[in-house]
Amino acid sequence: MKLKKIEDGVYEVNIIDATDEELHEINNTMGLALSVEEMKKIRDFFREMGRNPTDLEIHAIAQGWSEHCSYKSSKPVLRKYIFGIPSEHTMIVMQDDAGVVEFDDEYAYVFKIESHNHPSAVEPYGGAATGVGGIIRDVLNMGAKPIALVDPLFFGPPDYSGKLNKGVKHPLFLINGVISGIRDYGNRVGIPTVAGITYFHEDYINNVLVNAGCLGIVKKDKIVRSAVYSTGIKLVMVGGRTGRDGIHGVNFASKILDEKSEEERQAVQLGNPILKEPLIHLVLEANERGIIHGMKDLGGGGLGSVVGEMCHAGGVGANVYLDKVLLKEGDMAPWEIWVSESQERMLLAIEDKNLQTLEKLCEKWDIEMSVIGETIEQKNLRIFWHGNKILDMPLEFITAGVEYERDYTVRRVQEMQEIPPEPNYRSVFLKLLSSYNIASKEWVIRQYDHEVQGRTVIKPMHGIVGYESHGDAAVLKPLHDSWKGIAITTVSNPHISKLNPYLGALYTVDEAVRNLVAVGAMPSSMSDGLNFGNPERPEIMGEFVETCRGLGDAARALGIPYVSGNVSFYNEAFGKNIPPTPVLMAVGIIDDIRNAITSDFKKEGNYIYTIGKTTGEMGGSEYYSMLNASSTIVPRVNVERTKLLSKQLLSAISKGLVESCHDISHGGLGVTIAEMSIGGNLGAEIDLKNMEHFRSDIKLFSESPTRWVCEVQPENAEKFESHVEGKHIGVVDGERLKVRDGERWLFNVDVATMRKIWRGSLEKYLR
Amino acid sequence: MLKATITVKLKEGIDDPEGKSIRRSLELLGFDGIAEVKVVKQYVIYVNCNPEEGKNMAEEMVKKLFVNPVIHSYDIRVEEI
Amino acid sequence: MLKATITVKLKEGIDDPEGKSIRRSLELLGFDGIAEVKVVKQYVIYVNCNPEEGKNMAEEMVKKLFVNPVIHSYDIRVEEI
Amino acid sequence: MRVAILQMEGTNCEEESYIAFKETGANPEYLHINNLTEGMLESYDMIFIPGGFSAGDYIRAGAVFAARLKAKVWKDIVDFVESGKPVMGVCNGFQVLIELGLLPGTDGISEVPQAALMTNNSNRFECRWVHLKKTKDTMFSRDAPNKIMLPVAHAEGKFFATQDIIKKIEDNGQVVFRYISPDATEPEYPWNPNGSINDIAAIVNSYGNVFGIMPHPERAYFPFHHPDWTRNPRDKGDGYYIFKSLFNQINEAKSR
Ligand SMILES: Nc1ncnc2c1ncn2[C@@H]1O[C@H](COP(=O)(O)OP(=O)(O)O)[C@@H](O)[C@H]1O
Ligand SMILES: [Mg+2]
Repeated sequence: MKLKKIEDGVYEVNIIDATDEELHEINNTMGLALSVEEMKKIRDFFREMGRNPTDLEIHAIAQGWSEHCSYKSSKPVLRKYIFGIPSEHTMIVMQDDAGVVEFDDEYAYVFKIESHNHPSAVEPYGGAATGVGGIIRDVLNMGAKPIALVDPLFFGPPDYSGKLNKGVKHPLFLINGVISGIRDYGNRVGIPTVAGITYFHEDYINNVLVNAGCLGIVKKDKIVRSAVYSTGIKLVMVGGRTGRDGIHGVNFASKILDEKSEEERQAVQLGNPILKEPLIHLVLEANERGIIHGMKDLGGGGLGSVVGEMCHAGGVGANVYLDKVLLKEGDMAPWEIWVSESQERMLLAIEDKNLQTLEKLCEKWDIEMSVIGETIEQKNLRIFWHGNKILDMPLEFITAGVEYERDYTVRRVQEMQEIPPEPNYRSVFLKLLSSYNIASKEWVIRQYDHEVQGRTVIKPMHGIVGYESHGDAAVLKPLHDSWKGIAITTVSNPHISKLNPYLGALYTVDEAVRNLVAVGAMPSSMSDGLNFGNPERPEIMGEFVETCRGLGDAARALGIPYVSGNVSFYNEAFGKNIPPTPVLMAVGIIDDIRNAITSDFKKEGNYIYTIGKTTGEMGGSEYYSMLNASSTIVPRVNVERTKLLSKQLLSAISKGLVESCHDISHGGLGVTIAEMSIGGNLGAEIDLKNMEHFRSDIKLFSESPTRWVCEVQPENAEKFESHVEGKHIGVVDGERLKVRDGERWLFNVDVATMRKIWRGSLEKYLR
Repeated sequence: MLKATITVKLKEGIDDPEGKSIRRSLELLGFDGIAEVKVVKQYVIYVNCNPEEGKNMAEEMVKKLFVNPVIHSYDIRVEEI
Repeated sequence: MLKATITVKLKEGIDDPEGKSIRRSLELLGFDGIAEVKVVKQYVIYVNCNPEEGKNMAEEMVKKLFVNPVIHSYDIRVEEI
Repeated sequence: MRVAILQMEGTNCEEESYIAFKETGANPEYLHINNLTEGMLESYDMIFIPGGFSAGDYIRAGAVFAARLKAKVWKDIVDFVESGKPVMGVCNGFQVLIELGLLPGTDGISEVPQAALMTNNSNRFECRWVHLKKTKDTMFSRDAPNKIMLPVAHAEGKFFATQDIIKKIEDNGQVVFRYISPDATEPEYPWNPNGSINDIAAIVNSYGNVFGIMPHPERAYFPFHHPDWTRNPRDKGDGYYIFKSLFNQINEAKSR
């Protein structure tokens, strides 16, 4: 690699004369993570300019073109399926860092989900914490007050005893690290963590997935865009200082994990919630005063992507004086400053006349700020260092990036389903209750403050205090003087997506709807977190395409738009890829939170109904995986049914006809009823006779979609039945759960025993 | 009885928010001239075994529970008591 | 430059839940024969002043911030570096 | 009734607390420690220290907040307490009052802490609801029913002191609320969520005007704050009565 020193820390890189091999060498030495084709494109560009670039210029381009910043592999697919689902209420969709949707006349809600997988695999505590920190900034930079967090997590089994690849940490270490990272960050900044997923499977031993979502609320007239629309506006950095930590995070996220990843220490940070907490106050106060022209957080790609994207979006250029950036360590090179992803930083666009107000606020909250540049007419980015211009390029070239139509293949599966011998119902049922993906997640949930801010009116755990069981969605009351509520849930079904990505995606959207409807909320919008393996492998790209097609089909038919999202590729390690893991953060609206309902049984004598049709597609079910029985036939969602039944059920709930409701998911009807019993500390007598004709184990443990269990008072039964197509299957009764199919008794278990087994399974693993 | 002391700290170059925050607090309390604050944790484990086993055991513990080699450096001291 | 190391631990006889919880985790990981686990914290402060001042400063810090005498015992070590 | 809600980086329950005071009829104001100067506190009728993680709780919950208050306005705080005006700390605020030596205050204000709120026995942050029994009528509890429910959300809430101090606290009748089990028997975990000695959840100083409570009354102000509101309808959240007691008391004192 041929370099010419221009001054301390700045070099000219000879790229215009470079051979293809030399391009390869430049790419590796500089850690750019670009392809040879992309390197050639850069060479061509500078050949046309008739000069060589500085190292800073090359780093800036690499940053802008990384998968993480440019979505180069996913954009064409997302555009085809995910973007542009029409909805009346959306305000900002897939443009800025988070989606914005109308809440009421005066307010909008803002949310997004994002992944922080690679950093969490290398350093679980810091990776998870900074994941939370980053997603909070995405919501904050729209001008919104963050009011809720969610954390879908995917680990290897906690009791894994097999071999681990070099550098891979034991699931238990990762589990405790990740959960404490989220806990310590979320609790300290004072934003409640109200929902999440804790999923265990051997598929995630080499690649943990740590997704985090945040939701905020903002007055419509205070929404801030991630753009600067005029010239002469000052660019101001506030919050943390810039350091060598987090250099090359985005390139790192677009790389395959290997043994050496442990050494990529620079991509590791711990996060500083006690800087973030006052930063949130500062930004919201400045916004309240109306002095923020535009704003964006410094996340993946650092200052480089932020300045570029903000100016490009608003159609202006910028002069940036890199020596004005406040540093953690004095001897950083300009390119390091430009790409550093140090945490807790925001870039604000402020008019001159408002700088003083901002200074005052910074003083009050004890936060550092520095004016680092201003916007200019010419649509170029220019960077100065000690008075010398060391970068000058059209913004278009840096930020527009590249796109690929990657090759893909769609796997065809032979449909087959084994019929295992009929089980001992009691023991199978209890074993299911203790299986890791069904057992109580209370030990995670209670380590998170899910009530701070006083808005959480339906908590993640439902039921009599001290006896609670799982709910389907949390409900927040965002405004003090309005009864209107927001329901939040997160869903993912990799066990189904792995067998059939398209149907898995339909199922996942269906489950999001089920969960929201179960608390009485009308589904409003979703954020999609797409976690996949290496997109350069056609079969993985095929999984991605099929998943997006499914997510798109379902959401379009239901009229629920995706307003934000995130793609995490390259979840591959040691030749193993994760199964397709689309995660949805879904938001519903409930007009009056006083009509919300919970999942716990309320009163003896009440009737129990199932809503929806049970089918015998057992592929991906917890029951089959427990028995080690094979099936490739996964549940098939009929979206029209989803639409119809959720409408019926919502109308019954809003009329106060339903005492409790829980959707049927992992573990099937048996587990759903068990959870309702556990939370209400009440048994039930169930007869499966009236259900569809299947063997009893299918009736009990099938995970077919679009189903709920409802508890209804006898005096409301007739009215309820006039609203909803439901089947009466039993009554709430006594202290035991008694299940039969016609004349034949299947099992009879005491509620306390169920609770003990369900709670006991994960507790010992979580510190 | 053996006493194994495992000392764990952040590696050079890893930004330490806890240390920084404590430093800031000390400054606000009027302490001047502080160049840096670092926080170190020690796990003191009393265990019934011989020194040789103890040393190995502590190494194992470090690997499995106490240390992430990406960010931490550590030190083990074993003594008979 | 001075390096002041302030070591803070729970007094004898005071329950250490963190130590207990670590012990449980270690047992879960298959480590046997553990009699007790204790957790000790050290604050290492680098400060520009002479040893005499440094010692006083550290004492002050302990009093103002690092220690609650009801539950903690402490120890200060100052060295020039 | 002017209430100063103290803030610093990491306090994060101030908004709920503000709403609770406001709804009760008081005039709350945020007062950031960076803007706090000598002589400022005097004009308020009450000081409130909200929950959260002041300075990250990095050294010990509440330690930094207390040290900074002591450095900045210690004399004002002492005068405030001695004038008989109420001071209340919730969760992190309770920890601050302990670290300041204002609580337990068995013999007035103490130079060094007399007690500690230490790491929960479970060694976990615990966000859960607990049952409390009122054991003393004070200006902070007078209008509360004998049994209430409030949420806790802390990792360091185990009330601890030497036996002498505990004995004094008990002899002086300074315990205001104790954790109890749902059937009103002695609570085991999780009903005593942290292992507090004598199940102490809230205490008052010997003068009766400084109050610290680990559970959060401001998060139980409205009926729908309660986790079981879909099954147990209420007029008010249980935390309401604490704010109400204060408000009535101060207004009565003023009109006298
Ligand atoms: N990591 C987590 N963080 C917060 N809440 C969680 C987490 N894992 C699970 N939960 C909560 O536990 C409950 C049950 O989760 P799950 O079994 O995935 O729900 P579902 O019944 O919808 O399948 C939900 O309320 C969920 O939000
Ligand atoms: Mg559900």
